[in-house]
Amino acid sequence: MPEPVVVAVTAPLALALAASLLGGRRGRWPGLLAAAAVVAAVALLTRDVVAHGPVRHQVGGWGAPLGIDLFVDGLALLFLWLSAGVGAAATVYATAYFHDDEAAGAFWPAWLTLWGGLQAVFVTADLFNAYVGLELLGLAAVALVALGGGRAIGAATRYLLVSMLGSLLYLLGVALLYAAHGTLDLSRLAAAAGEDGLERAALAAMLAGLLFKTAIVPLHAWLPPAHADAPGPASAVLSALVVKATLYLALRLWTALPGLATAGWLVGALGAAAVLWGGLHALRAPRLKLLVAYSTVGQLGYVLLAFPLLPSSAAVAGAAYQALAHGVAKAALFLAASTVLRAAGGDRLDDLRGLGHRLPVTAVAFGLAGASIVGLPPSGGFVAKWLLLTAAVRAGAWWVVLVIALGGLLAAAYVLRVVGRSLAPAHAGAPPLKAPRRLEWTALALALASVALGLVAAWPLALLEGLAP
Amino acid sequence: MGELEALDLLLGLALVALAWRLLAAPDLFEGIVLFVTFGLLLSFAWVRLGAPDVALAEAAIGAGLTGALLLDARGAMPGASVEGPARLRWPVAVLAAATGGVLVAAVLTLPAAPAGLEGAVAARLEESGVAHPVTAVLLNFRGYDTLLELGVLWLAWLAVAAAGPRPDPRPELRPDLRAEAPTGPVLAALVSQLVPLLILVGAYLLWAGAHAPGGAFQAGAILAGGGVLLRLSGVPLPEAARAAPVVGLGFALFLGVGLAQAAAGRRFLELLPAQAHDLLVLVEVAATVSIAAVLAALFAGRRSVS
Amino acid sequence: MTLATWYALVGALLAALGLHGAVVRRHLLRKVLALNLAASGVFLLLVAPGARGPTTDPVPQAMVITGIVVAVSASALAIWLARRLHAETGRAALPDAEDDRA
Amino acid sequence: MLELASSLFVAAGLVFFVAGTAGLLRFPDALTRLHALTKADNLGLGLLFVGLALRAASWSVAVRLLVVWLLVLFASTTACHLVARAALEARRPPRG
Repeated sequence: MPEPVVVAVTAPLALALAASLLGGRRGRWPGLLAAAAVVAAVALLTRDVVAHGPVRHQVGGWGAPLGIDLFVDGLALLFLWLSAGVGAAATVYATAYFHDDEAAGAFWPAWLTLWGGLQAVFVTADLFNAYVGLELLGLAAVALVALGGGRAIGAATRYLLVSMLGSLLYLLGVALLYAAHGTLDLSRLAAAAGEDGLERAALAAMLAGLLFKTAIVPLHAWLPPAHADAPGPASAVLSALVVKATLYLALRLWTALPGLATAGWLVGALGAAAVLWGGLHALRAPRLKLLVAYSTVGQLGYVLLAFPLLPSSAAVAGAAYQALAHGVAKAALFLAASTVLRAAGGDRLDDLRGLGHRLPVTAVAFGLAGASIVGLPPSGGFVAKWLLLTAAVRAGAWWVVLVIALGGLLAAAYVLRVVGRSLAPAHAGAPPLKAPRRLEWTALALALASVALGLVAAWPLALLEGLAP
Repeated sequence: MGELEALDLLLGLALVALAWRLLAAPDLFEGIVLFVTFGLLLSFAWVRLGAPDVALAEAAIGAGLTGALLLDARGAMPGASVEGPARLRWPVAVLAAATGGVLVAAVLTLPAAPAGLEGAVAARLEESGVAHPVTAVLLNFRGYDTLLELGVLWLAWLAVAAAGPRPDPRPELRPDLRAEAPTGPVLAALVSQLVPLLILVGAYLLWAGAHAPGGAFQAGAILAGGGVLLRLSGVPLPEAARAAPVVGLGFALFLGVGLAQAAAGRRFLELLPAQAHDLLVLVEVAATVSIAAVLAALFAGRRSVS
Repeated sequence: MTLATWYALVGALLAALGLHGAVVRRHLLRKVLALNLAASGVFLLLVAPGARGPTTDPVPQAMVITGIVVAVSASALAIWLARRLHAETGRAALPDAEDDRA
Repeated sequence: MLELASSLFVAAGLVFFVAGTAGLLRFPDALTRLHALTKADNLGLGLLFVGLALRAASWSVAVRLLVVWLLVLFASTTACHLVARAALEARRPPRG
């Protein structure tokens, strides 16, 4: 049997090929198989890591620096679980979402390739391999956005151009690091790298590229239309997972290479701007999916707020847990919003009145996941923000505390915009809505998971604490 | 590598000047033609740097196919070559100048001694199954990158060909087809002579890749060039979507070979030295076919857009 | 100056020029052109420093071949999207702000 | 001796290239420009190849140079034909 770390990457890729050959809606069978394989592989991988510590797999048997190594520790596992969980839910959701063969035939191979690329980024220890993984993931993501057709074509184009630009900046840094140290393996670079000008330039270019691809203010304008106009399950994985791949790499680079430690406040300031800007725009968004997409811009900002506080372990934990909690909650929100869009034929906020009676399961899912986004106890979002607050207070960074508080208020306000309308009585004569049960319950399951992440936080955090380098 | 000569100075300056000019050219057509010229000069720079494999890939893919795709697209987007006022011109110029300055400074601080992996590659070249270092890195030492890259290529086909709308059945409504003047007998005659030759060159490059510059990507690109030529001279190619079984072949086979090793208790993509050569030849042949099919289909596939 | 340093410098300039063009140019095909230029610059920066020794380092050469294939894949997708956008809207550039569309 | 002959051929080839380029820049329309260009392409390149072949280390290199020249000849002839066709097409009033 191939090792679990290999299966976690290759199963979705192999099944993407199968889905492409089967074509049409039949692609859902390889999709479900991939979901089972990924979840099982990540579970086995977790067992290995808990038992023996971080896993290193030398692809081709060559070993770094000549070959490419895969490396999985607690931090990688956290992101792998995010990808496995949200990916499996999105897969189940998609089996009921696409009616027609044409959209489904394009969706399944692209989504499974995206999933494989995502896993490849989470497990790689090689900076150039990460670039290829990011490209695989990025092109697949663009293909998914373009599936929306019409307005989504412009969004997909913008997304692709930004993605190419970000990748090139990243590769620029990789080139400089390789020229100086002759290796692409992150742990070897960490051992070799100093803090001279070349390293700073390389890191700055890589981080700029990665943050660009993560839609950080002021380089965020591409995200809301791309995420909002993509088809339902694609929106969920784009917002919950795809932006996390670049964020994960940024976090890894920052903790491994010391070159930019003094510039953390700059990244933190961008994060603060994102929290406030994303929140304000979510307050004004006219459509539900657009609101949820703006919320992503703000929530990603929280992760950046941790950068000036690194490398304290509370800050690492806070950043990682925020990425995890946001991913699960945001996927639930997007799935719920897409169910509304599907059932009601539109998602203008003004038309959401009475949603609580007309689509109760979906409305509950939206409320629960929204609570996690706001950071209400006992949700996963609460734990993440609590960890970030702790790290900020310990470091005496009061401005971070202030931004987290303001961001929470903004999030509460925009979630209430939706929940308040849902609870209001429906317009007279508004027709009852119907949605396939699988759509409604998948969103609810994710929403429950986002709350549960607060209750069982000790376990993933132990994984992170015990294993962080 | 060799000494810096006046030729290199001229070549470098010409590259920068061409880049400047092609971005500033008011006419998009001129810009694209200059881009192809740029690619050819860049291939020359690759040769000067002792990287003939890259030179081949650049000439065939970078300059040739990308240029052909751009020209084709320009023809199909009539009346849209107007360039509006540049946005954020000065802030971005300052930022780009700063980036350039930092990069130049970083390059100048690089130590004179090489820090690369040539030694490591040479030391284990024999175990790799091929005798040409670049091919050994591409297919074996860093074969995992190449596997994912074949995935990227396959995905590009998937996005363009499979997800695209069906072609408009009325050719008179399709400006891209109408714009194509009949090209006459001379081109057809040349193409009929050239395509067999291109197939021969492609096969040679594929074979040579094991011990000399060349390999699957260059060979595939040359074959795809043959496909593009056929298309341009009016020979109908099968529609992009029909290429489905072929385009994924390289990706699927490489993945399968890698997983078979893992299933046999070795690491992913770990080839036994005794079998490495044969397996890599198999992978290369499949990859060449796929690369040629995808690149040609990316070109032919655009017909289904308008 | 050595061959390696010279071509690395050329690469740095090309990268900066290309990145600038990719942002300020409006026409989508021009953006693709500019991104390809920038990619060429980055590729030179990868390979040229490997030419400091007596032979050229094969590892970055392989990486650049990978990069060239990735670049043509991404460009083909971008060009296709540009054509679709043009077919649907008659425009070859993206509108400025799409922030608050209903 | 061979060295000198080779240099002479290359120099003669360059003269054609310079003349061809000047013609390309100065001549008024597409057809006359083509006329200038093809001189550089065919004859200039041919002289260049003869010069280089005289310096070639072996017969096989010389033969390969010849093959390259022939290929360029065929390709440039065709390209020239296509450009001329397009130029004529553009000059003629549009049909129908």
